[in-house]
Amino acid sequence: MNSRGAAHHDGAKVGIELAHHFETVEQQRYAATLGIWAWLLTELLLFAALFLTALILRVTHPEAVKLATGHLKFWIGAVNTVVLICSSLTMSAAIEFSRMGWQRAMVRAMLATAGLGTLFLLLKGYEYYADYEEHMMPFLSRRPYELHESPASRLFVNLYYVATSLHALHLFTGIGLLLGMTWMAAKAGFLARHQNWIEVYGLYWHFIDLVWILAFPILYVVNRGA
Amino acid sequence: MTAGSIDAGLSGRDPHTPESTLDRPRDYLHAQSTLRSWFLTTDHKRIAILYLTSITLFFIIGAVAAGVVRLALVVPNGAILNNDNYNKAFTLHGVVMVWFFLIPSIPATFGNFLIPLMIGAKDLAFPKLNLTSWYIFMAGALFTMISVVLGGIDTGWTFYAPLSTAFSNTWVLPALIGVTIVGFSSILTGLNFVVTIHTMRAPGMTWFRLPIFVWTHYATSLIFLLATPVITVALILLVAERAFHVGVFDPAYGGDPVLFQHLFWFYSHPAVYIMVLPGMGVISEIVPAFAQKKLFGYKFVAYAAIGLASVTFFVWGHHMFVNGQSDLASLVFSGLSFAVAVPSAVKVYNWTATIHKGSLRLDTPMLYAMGYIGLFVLGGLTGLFLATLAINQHIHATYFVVAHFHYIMVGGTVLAFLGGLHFWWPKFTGRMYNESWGRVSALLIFIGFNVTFFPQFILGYLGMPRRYATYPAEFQLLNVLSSAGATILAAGYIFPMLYLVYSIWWGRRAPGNPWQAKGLEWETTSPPPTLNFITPPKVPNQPYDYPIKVTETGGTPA
Amino acid sequence: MRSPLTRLSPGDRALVRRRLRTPFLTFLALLALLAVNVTLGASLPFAHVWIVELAVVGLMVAIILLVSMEVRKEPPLIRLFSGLGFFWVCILFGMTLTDFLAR
Amino acid sequence: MQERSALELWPASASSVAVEADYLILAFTVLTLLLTVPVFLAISYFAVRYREGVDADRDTSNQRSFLIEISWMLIPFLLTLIFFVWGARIFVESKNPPPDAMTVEAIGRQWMWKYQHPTGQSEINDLHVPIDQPIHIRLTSQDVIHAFYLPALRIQMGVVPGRTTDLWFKANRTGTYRLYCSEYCGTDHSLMGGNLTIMTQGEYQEWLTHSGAQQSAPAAGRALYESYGCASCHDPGATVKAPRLAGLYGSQVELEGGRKIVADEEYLRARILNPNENRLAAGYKQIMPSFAGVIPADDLARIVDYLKAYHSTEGEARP
Repeated sequence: MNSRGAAHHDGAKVGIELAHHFETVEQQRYAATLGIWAWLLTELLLFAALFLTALILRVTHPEAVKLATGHLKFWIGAVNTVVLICSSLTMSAAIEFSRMGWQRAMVRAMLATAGLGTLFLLLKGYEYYADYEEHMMPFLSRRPYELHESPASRLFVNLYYVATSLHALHLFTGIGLLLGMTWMAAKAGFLARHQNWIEVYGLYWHFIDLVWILAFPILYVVNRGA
Repeated sequence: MTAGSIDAGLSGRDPHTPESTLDRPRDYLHAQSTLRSWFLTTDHKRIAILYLTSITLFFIIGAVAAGVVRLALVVPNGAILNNDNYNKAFTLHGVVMVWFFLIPSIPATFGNFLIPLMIGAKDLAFPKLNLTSWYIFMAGALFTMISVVLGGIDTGWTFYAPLSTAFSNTWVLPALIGVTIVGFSSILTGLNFVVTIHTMRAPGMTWFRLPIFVWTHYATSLIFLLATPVITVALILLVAERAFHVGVFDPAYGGDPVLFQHLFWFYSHPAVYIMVLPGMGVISEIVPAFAQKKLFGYKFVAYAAIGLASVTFFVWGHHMFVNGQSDLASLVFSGLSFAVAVPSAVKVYNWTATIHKGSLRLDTPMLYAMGYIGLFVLGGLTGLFLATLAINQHIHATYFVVAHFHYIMVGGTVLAFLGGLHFWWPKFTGRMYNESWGRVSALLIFIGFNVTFFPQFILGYLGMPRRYATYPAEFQLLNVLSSAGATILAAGYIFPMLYLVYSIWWGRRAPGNPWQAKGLEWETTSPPPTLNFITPPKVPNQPYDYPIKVTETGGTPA
Repeated sequence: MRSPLTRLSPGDRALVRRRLRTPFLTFLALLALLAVNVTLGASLPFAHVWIVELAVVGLMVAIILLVSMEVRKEPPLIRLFSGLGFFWVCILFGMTLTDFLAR
Repeated sequence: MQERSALELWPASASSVAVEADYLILAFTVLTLLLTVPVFLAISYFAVRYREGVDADRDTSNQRSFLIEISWMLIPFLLTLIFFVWGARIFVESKNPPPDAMTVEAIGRQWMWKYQHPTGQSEINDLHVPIDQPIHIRLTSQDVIHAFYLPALRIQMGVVPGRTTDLWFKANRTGTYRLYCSEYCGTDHSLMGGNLTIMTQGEYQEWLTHSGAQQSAPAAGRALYESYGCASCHDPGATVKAPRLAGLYGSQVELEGGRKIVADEEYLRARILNPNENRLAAGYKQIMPSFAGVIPADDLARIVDYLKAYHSTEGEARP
């Protein structure tokens, strides 16, 4: 562990406090890592079911899906992907700082990550607003639907809303957890007791990122067509 | 049988005095006594008791609904219950029994209680998460019960679209939300088990020294993790479609309701093994203990558990042979379904071989186990009938299916649950139940079950469709017979509830190992202390190392 | 805003560079691959471009898993878990497609 | 309908496929017994022979487990595979209707069946078909998923909204058999059935040209009347306060505001399509939904015909 931090870097002690039911710290750390991977396994299958639905819609209604994809906000989606890739970088940095014991740098990196996550949600919200303005919300019974001549396009648009809002919900929960953890992590001695929380949380954040990396092409890109 | 043949752990102490002594921590039941200490506990054993209480409640609700259904079917013309109420009754029975009893039954109670004990750990890897999953379970149950209180649902437990999304006028939404929530409880329990089994085994507890119970729970947990999220999405899509018209299955716009069935059965077929595998684990513990003999073919039985959990993901389409899936899919799913026969046969024949040349005691748990083997074999093979395409075209969605899955779920899971409950009851409560009552109830349940469900095989082959509130008069005799069996079955369920509860206060004190069984859970006291073991266990032995008896009477080890 | 790096000692600066090199290179690689996909998606240069797009996505996912999530440094069991899900996704997709592609 | 005994143990079969399916299940049952009875007997025998305290040879040292394991893993599996192949063969045949098949269109809706014969005649719930002639039924649904089930032919097929599914058979025995909806479809699922009548070619032609469609018209009208939900409000005993319709045709109706009108055919038609357009019948609330665009013209004509013939005595006596 590095303890030669500059004046404003605290170079805190890094480690894990042993919980009562574990025998060793290694066992506890391993259990936490395996646990989050098991959770991510579940999350993968969760989103896979949505992606499968997208694929089946593409197989059964190729033209309608192409038509609907043409009305999605491709560029907002692309910018949002950049935002999430940036947030992955700051999260990776937070993990590295936590390993080095640089608590304040870590806290800043975590705040930056939460900020980028919020930016993503804001852009997503704006995208929904733009969809609304363009009459691309077929489920609003009082509002005409732009592509009403292609009934099957509703299905893909609906799936787009379910998939993106489920992802947004994950991100929203993630930001909440991250801010809560940042608040705790700003206190002295956090890294000595719970350094691996940062690592475990980092895996979750990267995974949300990974899901969007998959969702962006599946929803916005591969079905584009002339 | 010589008492106290277990050497390790606590054998120096008198197992008949479980009251706390000076040098010994109090058992988990008496460690604290406030209500708060129960509802905020992170002790896996107490959480298991919370689950046991709640699933017993749901079992009673489901069983009452079943009673109502059987009562209504005594007459063919629906004179007892009108169509609407009949449909609500069988839906309530299905929803409660599947989601709130069968799926959590053995894993959430016995698994929670026993896995740490069996592998020599102090607790599950994530005790707070464990408590959280109970609260999630109760939250899901609350939502579902709201829909029941408001007037019930009539979609069947399968919630097929578009009936559930657009056509049913009942309280479908709260139930859908409730079932979605309950899925997360399963996922977290499975996650906890997987991590615990991987990381918390005592020194010397290698994978091939694990009891089969732990193997089957590992396999079950994998299904929880891999299958549950898919139905979560399917149900979320249903909720979105019903509540907000954000639908993808709606045929009015070209959506395909068969896609919902794919997502539904991708989970719900493996869910059958969520119900069956833990039961197999229970039987694999009971049979060697009451035959006082090493489990035959241990490695095969262990691998069969993982095999079943894997094969089960390839066969879900056999629920949809006549639902409009492609013929190619039907052929593929049918063929693969036959592969399930391999690991199932491994289990059954190995249990039988374990009994061979054993030294048998026909106590209550063993009676349940023997009943289980018989009924599971019948249920499993009739499953192959249903997997045969040409037969399925006739008996799909008839009472044959109803009989088949009740043989698996009641004959399998419920019998294993009751057998396990009696087997580990002394460990859970520190008390012995009345053995004669136990044997009588086991017999009643076995007889009642067969009288109830065997006629339904015939009804199905005669062509009586399931979920019928009214039916042609020629089916009445067999239906009356089935309903009569249900009353016997009901009596068989009521007795254990009475004498087991009675034993909690007035039963004989149980020794640490009343059955001379092997396994770490028997090496601690009954009931165990809060952190399970007084001295950290070590495992120098192979699993099921029952004494080898060469000849003669139930004698001493060779 | 002053760069916080300027306030660090040379040794710390080197340390930060060393520790953050991998995340930063990953970041650049992901951006580059995304740029490829966005270009392909916006210009649609040839038929069946989706095959290339999905291949690029596969590469991005692999980079995140192996590098960002450090699967390459983990013990075999965790590697197994990180891959297991994808195998099950294949079962889900493959078996469902036996229906939808053969109707 | 044939007389049926109170207890049947084997269902009637009306095609060669049905007979073969019966052989298949019988053979499978025999195999099941071969595989299970030894297990039951062995468990029972061992339970007695090796009870604790009984003298017995308990030497297990020469049990060779590996070979036994492999054999009981594979032998039952391979035996059951025979049935997979056999079942799959019948299945594939049953999926490919011969080119000379007669096509009947069938529509399922909550909770009735409607068929259209190739010659244009249509019928409700009950289906009449000729013997020795491949019949190809093209199925579709107007609302939820149903399934068309003909137990005497050992065959059923799901009926999916938005799609067409197919089923074919060639009956070889005349008679009247049951047909059902076998996919749960809501409240009156168990009432969604009727009779399948298999007739000789001559009888079928006779039925088509003469009695057929007309004879069953009132029954068909009644089925539609129930299926569109009219009965649940307008029949005696309904909980909703709605006018009784028995004997309505030709009578005088008092409208809100005191005006009187004779309930003729035009009035019935207009009330169904747009119940609240003109004036309500006096003393009733505006609760009935409009059926314009919901009821096709032929169904509407059937219901109006039924209402014209609906007199209080005979109407209520009908099932």
